[in-house]
Amino acid sequence: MIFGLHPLLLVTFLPLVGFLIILFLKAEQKNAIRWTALLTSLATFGASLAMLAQFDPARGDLQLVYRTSWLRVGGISIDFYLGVDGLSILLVLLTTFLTPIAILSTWSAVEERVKGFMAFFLLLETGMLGVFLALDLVLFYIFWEFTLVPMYFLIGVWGGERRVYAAVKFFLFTMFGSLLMLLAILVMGLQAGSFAWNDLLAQRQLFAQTQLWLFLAFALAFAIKVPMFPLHTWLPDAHVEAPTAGSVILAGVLLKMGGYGFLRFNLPFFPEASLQAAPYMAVLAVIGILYGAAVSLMQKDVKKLVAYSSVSHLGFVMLGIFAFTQQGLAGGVLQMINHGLSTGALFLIVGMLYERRHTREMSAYGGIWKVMPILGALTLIVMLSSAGLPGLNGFVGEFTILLGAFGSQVLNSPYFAGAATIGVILAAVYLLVMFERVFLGPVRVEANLSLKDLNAREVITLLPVLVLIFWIGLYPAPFFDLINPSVERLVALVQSMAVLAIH
Amino acid sequence: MPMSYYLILSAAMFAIGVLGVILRRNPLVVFMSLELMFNAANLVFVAFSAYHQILDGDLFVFFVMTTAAAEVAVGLALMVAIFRAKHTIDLDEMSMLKG
Amino acid sequence: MNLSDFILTLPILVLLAWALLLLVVDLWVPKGRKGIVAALAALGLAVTIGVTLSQAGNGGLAFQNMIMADGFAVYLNVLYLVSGLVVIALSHDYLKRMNLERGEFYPLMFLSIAGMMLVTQAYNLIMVFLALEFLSIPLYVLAGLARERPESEESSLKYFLLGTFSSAFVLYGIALIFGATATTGLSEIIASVQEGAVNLPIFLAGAALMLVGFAFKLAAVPFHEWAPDVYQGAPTPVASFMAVAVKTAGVAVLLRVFLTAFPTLAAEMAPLGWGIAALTMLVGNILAIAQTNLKRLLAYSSISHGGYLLMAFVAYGNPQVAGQAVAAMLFYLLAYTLTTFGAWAVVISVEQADYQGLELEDYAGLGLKYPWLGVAMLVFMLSLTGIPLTMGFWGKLFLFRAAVDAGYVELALIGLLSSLISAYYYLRVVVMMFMRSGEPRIRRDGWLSLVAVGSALAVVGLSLLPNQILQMAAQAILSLQ
Amino acid sequence: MNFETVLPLAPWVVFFPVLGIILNLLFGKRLGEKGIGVIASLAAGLSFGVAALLALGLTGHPEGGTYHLLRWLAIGDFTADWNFRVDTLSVTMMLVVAGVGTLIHIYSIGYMHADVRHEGDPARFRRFFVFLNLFVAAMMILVSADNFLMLFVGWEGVGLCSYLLIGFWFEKGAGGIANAQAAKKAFVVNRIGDFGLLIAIFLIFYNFGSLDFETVFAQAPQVAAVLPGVILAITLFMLLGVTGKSAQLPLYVWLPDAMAGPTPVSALIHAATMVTAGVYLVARSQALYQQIALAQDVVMWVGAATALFAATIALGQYDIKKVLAYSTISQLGFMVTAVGMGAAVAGMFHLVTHAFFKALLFLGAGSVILGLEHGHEHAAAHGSHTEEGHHAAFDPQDMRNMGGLRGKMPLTFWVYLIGALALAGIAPLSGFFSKDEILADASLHHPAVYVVLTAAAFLTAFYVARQLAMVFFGKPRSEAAAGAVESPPVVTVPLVILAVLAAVGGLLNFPTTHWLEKWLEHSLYGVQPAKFILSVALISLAVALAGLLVGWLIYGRKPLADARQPDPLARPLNGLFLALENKWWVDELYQALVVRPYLRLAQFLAQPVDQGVIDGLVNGVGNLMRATAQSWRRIQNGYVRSYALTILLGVVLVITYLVLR
Amino acid sequence: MDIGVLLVYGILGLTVIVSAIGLIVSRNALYSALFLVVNFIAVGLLYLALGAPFIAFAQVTVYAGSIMVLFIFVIMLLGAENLPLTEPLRGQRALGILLVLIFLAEIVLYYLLRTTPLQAIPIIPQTFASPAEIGMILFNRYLLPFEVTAFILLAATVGAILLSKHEGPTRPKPGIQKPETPVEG
Repeated sequence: MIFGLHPLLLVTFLPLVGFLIILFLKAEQKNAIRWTALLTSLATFGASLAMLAQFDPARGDLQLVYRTSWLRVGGISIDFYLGVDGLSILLVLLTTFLTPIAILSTWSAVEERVKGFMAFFLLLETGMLGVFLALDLVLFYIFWEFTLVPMYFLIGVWGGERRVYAAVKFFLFTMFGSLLMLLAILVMGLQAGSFAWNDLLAQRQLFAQTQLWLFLAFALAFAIKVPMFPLHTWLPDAHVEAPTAGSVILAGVLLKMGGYGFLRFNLPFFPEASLQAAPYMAVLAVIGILYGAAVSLMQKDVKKLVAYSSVSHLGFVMLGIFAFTQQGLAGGVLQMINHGLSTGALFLIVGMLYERRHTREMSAYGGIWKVMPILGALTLIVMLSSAGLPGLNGFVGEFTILLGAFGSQVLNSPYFAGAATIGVILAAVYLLVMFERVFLGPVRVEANLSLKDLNAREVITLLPVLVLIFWIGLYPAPFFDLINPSVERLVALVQSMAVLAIH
Repeated sequence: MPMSYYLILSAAMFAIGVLGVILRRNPLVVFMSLELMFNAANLVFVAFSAYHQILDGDLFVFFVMTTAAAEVAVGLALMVAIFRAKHTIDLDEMSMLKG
Repeated sequence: MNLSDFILTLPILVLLAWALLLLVVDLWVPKGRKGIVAALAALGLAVTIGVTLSQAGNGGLAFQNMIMADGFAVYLNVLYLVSGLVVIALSHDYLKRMNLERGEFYPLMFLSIAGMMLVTQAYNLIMVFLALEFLSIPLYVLAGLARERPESEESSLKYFLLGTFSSAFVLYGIALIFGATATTGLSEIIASVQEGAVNLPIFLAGAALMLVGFAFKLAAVPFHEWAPDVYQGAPTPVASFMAVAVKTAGVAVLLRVFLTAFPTLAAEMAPLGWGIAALTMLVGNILAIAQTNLKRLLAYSSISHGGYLLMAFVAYGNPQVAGQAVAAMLFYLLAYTLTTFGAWAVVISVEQADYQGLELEDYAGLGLKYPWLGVAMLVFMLSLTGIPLTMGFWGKLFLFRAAVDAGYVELALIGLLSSLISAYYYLRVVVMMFMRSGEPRIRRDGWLSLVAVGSALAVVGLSLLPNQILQMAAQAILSLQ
Repeated sequence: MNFETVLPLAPWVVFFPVLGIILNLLFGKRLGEKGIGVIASLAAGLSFGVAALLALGLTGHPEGGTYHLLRWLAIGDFTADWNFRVDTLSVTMMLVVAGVGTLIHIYSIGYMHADVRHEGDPARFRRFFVFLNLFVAAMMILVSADNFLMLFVGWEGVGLCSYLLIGFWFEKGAGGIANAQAAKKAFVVNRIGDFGLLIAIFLIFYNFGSLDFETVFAQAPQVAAVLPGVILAITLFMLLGVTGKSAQLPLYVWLPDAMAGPTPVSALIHAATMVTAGVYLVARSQALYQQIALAQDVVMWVGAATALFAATIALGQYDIKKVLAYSTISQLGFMVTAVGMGAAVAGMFHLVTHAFFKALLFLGAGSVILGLEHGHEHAAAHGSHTEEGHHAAFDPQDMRNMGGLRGKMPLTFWVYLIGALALAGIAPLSGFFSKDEILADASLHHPAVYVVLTAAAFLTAFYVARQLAMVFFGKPRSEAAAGAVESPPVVTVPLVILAVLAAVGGLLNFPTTHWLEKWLEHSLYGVQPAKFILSVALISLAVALAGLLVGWLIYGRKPLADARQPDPLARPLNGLFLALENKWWVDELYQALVVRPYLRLAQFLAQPVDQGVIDGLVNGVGNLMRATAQSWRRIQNGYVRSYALTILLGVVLVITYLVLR
Repeated sequence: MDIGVLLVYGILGLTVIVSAIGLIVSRNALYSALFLVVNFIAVGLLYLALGAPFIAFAQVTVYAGSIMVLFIFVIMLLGAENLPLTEPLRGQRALGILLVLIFLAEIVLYYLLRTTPLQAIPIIPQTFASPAEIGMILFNRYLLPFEVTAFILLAATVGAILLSKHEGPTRPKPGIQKPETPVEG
């Protein structure tokens, strides 16, 4: 209990308090609004740390469970049911961690309609936290679907040139997947007489016959969100048009909802179907890795490049998940965090450049390291983290994933991991090309000569991310300690099914 | 007479009424076709009333006639109003709203 | 005929009496002060609501089994009466603005509402037919209220002709049912079915033709084509009334007749309902994509919502599911009523005295300039799409739940996909309001704003406690089964 | 010294450089160049001190040990600790890295002082030393690793430093971008090698259940007996890593370009230490390689082929550093051959001596370049235009612009001469002994390799002679050369120290004492006692002298008259020389075979596939919906009769259903 | 059944059909109205045959009488406008006829094939459907419908007034001519 409130409730709904306060502020009080949003999100981060303190990492089960009946439909209860375990706790922390950073990044970038922006941002935070914490499937769906709205506005109102196109595409594309998921949720809930996660898990043999379809319905929703090749085309558009903070959250957190969904629902609920689908998912993941890397190399717009790099990076996550080994799964979870940090930071950096030059075309830059040494150095670190350089976070995730996938009995072939490892080379190619075009070489454009280096606020925005990048890279053990017990359970769960399937 | 005589006869009336609605451009004629359809239904009522030896069918017809009268009042008033506004009652002229 | 007959029909009687009162009073109220009539009308509806609610719990058949007073009727009657209240709020300023103030407006609306109440309570096919006519005839007139507008006249005539056309099918259907069962009383029909003294094929044909007629009232595809034209041409508050109340009445009569009298035909009706529901959802939503006129857009939207409702109707034959399905429909009707009236209130706010301001472009920048109105409209659009934290979400969830529960997963899938299509055009409205800049003009009117903001708050607020409403709906349908 | 007491010091070989980085980052700006240089050099020096202490500790406890620092990763059955392996092999590498590294740090204080001013950004002085310290740290992680994962961490870490330092002057080079591109090329090519190493690591984990050296090597014979194919795969994938890091065929192409980095970098990273990591890896993994003869043969032939191939290219280069770069590749080929043959001690021996003399040569070349830059600036300051034209076109690294520096820079000349002769393999300099050991081993077991290596040795001597002649003899061929002056002591003192080491380094494994062999046999697998074969030694000396002599005959006797005169070999060898000059067009070949196809593929995926097909499908669905809506709209034509018809259609359908039911 | 009765029924049926067809094919609305009257009368005769004299008379008086008079009155008022016979809607005529034929065919087929055979209509007693009996039922069982009908008529009346009443001074709308002569509904 924190202030007499359940910690998960506090974490989930604290942003709403800020939202309400902002509603009562005048639109002209921009700074008050900004500070409210920042402080609320920091308080939420604090609350999530308090949650972490109460979390017992040695246990792999759901903890800090909060459950209260909400409504009953035809004898089936829909509960307000929250809980956290090793699969979700890091994602919750990532969310509460990135939100204040994203808000801080808007300080001077968003000048118009600050009130609406911050209001939507805090709403979005609540939605995302709810997704990671909800254990009732209907409640999960509510949070899941609800996150679309604030993000839609963040892109559509505060976005770039083609923002409307991008926002609508984002909304419809992701909604398409989630609708099928809703159908699957209904089918399952009605069959099992409950929408609660653990009830469904306990009765999963009920879906043994239909599980392939159910798996596909869930998988579609999550694969779109991840996004997996070939369902990824909403992502570059959304990223390019979204405002910086939106991109940070989109890449940092929203995409993780897909990977998390696979872990939380697909794998435990439909183990046989998951095992059956694993090779196909792995093929898509590997294609995504290589394809994302290749396409990203050809982009002229930095943001688009980073967006396609997400396709590649999240391919690793999916490969790890569908390797069904502890290393793969744990690496997958960690890689989600890693991607959130490094890609989030890359978007912050792009935003900082954009704020100065109002273009994202790489040809407009070149030699920026010389005029902005601090930014250059920070970008270098982030870029290397994204490229998976040992000593930085990206490597830890990629290595464990590849290690896990390489000997996966489910995939039963080292070629998946082998091909994915080529992605490590290609990642170096596109990231170095990006770094070269923007930061290296001589300063070619007159306007770039007078660029000011980062100010203190911008450095403070990036610094926490960098600290984590180094922390995870240099000493990842504590993070894995949080993840491992839950992953162990998950693997045991799936493997018991696999054994059954063989016999 | 066999029941099917009435049924088929009424069906034919009904069908012709439908055809009138579909083909005629004069709303008055369309309206008359509608009355024809109502009558077809009435015939079924009366026939079945006799068939079952129950009066409810006949009463139904009575109410139908009354409501038909009400409809005629409204319908004709409407047509008159339209004619005064547009100086035509060509139904096909009434196709501004579409799409 | 005895006292209990009158007590059970008291709400209708009060309403009819009040309609007569209004007709008379209107003669004494000078042209500029029609507000008095409106207020009086509102009072009448409020009184009737009170009377209706006082009857909750005591019910039964009246007038020789002609009419049924039960929870189902109370629930829906309140919905009609509230709709009436809302329409008064919507039309008071509108009529003045459009120079349409007629003394007969409110009485006619009252009569139509009385028809709806009757159709909801009807327990004999004769009552069904008469009540349908009763609710329709005032609407034919109200649609043509703006006589100087050719569109209004056109919509009135179209509605009249097609309405009568569909009535003929209903009538023919009733005639066949009478022929098959030798009765028109709902309970007698089912009794004679159970006795086996029924010519089933003719019975079935009659039921199918009645379904066609009801589908017309619901504006279900392919019997829907009147709706967009009529909504567009009719004065906007009337259109909103039709979109909400007539559809509700259509659902009511459909449920009443089919659940009470034709439960044995469920197996045969299900494929028909399936097809109509699927077509309605798809066609309604797809055609809405192409609309730029807000009234038409909402019309197609309301068509598609009829489809969602029918989806649960398909499940009515499954006794395990029927209760849930109908409760879901009742819940949805409430959600739909709140949401749709809110949306129409916004449309009326933006509509100009010269009938301009109905195009999508006229909404450009609305949300930015008038945030309250914009956010309210946003809530309505989200609710119509079925995004969580709105009543629309729960409504759809319950409907889809019912369909899935009854085994119509494919239908639910079609429904979900058509929701996706609908998201596109609802989002277009949102895009216009918040993502394009423009100089929108609105009519500032307290009642309109009240309806818009109040509905929005209700749509969001009630969504947090859906349980209460759902239980209410579940209570309401106990007597139907 | 007691081994147990010094063992806990092991992590400090990494921590000292890291400390240097932190201090320089925090206070460097205030300390000025001197302070920065001192801190960084001190960090490397202390690291060397620790390595020396560890070495002393090992004398009494030569089997070594590991120091557990922390558990780095633990997931399921996979654990990876950060342990420091202290044994004779790793400490040898530490001594080389830190020793040569310290000298180069000190040298860099002087060199970079001049360089940052010449390139026009003095603020970058600090950055250089931070990178240099980072390199030492990463290299130490690499050589001290106790398992393949930590080795990989260091492996990539040094790659990063290489990238950073090659691109140190990222706005310079041809078109302003060539340096950055060279850096990128180095990183990417290394990544290709790392890909191999990663796969090897995965294979090791799944076949040995661990990545710890101890566990893996102990099981190697058993696994090899059961799964020889797996060991072959592991070793060959590892070889791919080696060819990347140690610049062997076919991945050597990055090293010549890497000369874009400042000269101390070339000396430290691209000659003495980092590039030898591959040799170290193979030496360390002898337990795996010696299980499979085929793997050994492949490694050996890759090395031998590289040795000869790179030596040929060195003949046709004009850039003083490029010559040295190809020479490095060639010498690395010798080492790889050695470790491939199983003569790991010989390979390590050559690694150490090569570190001395090649560092010396590079630093000497750096001194020459400094001299030339000084001369060039001097000339430019006096306003007299050189015949090379304007400032930008002048290349202070082009040997054609040099000549006659023997008199201008005497100290540099003498130390350079020592290094060059050591490289050529002239007794009794260090290079002679180490190379001879390799040749001797080859002559015993692999005569064909022996022939190839001897040919390479001849070419080595030949291009050494060519370089000496072009740089130091004859007359100055440019004003810059004419105005060159000797470098300051901070530059020359390390040169002298290295010269001494290069001269006497042969003592380390002198044929009679075999100190190094006795030292390393505790940590190397399957060490065979080396034999000194007099005939081989004499032949190799003769070959070296012959090479020098031929070189002198062609280049020394009649020096080039001016910078534009073509190479004397160009006419007689004609097309062949053109091929040499163009490095056998390998870069172009790779461009055509790998780079351009990949770019074309990527473009194909990005445009027609991604935007066209995939996104086109997505938008196509949307457009289809809109089109459907527009076409269906026409059904709603406004005619009430038409609506009635539609209703009728519905009714007919319903009745059809009833009839057909 | 003897031939005479059959003949009567045949002629009546034929009259019904022919007059109905006449209704929808007459170019002049007035003729249509007259055809309808004929049709109503013929149907009324059938009612009589079916033992429903009250309904039959109501049919003739209410329908064929009042309602049709109203029709004819309006036709006269509006001027029997002869609309062109061309069909502006492509396919409407063909499709309409086709669908109607299918509709009819299906219904007939359905009656004849799918339906449990219906017996012949029994002999109808004289007392059946006498006005007195109808009155009894009307005011007893059918009281509520009867009242509702009254309100329907009220609604229709009010509606008709509203539609045709000449309202007070309105804003003149450009482009739309206002009728000069008010017509009371």
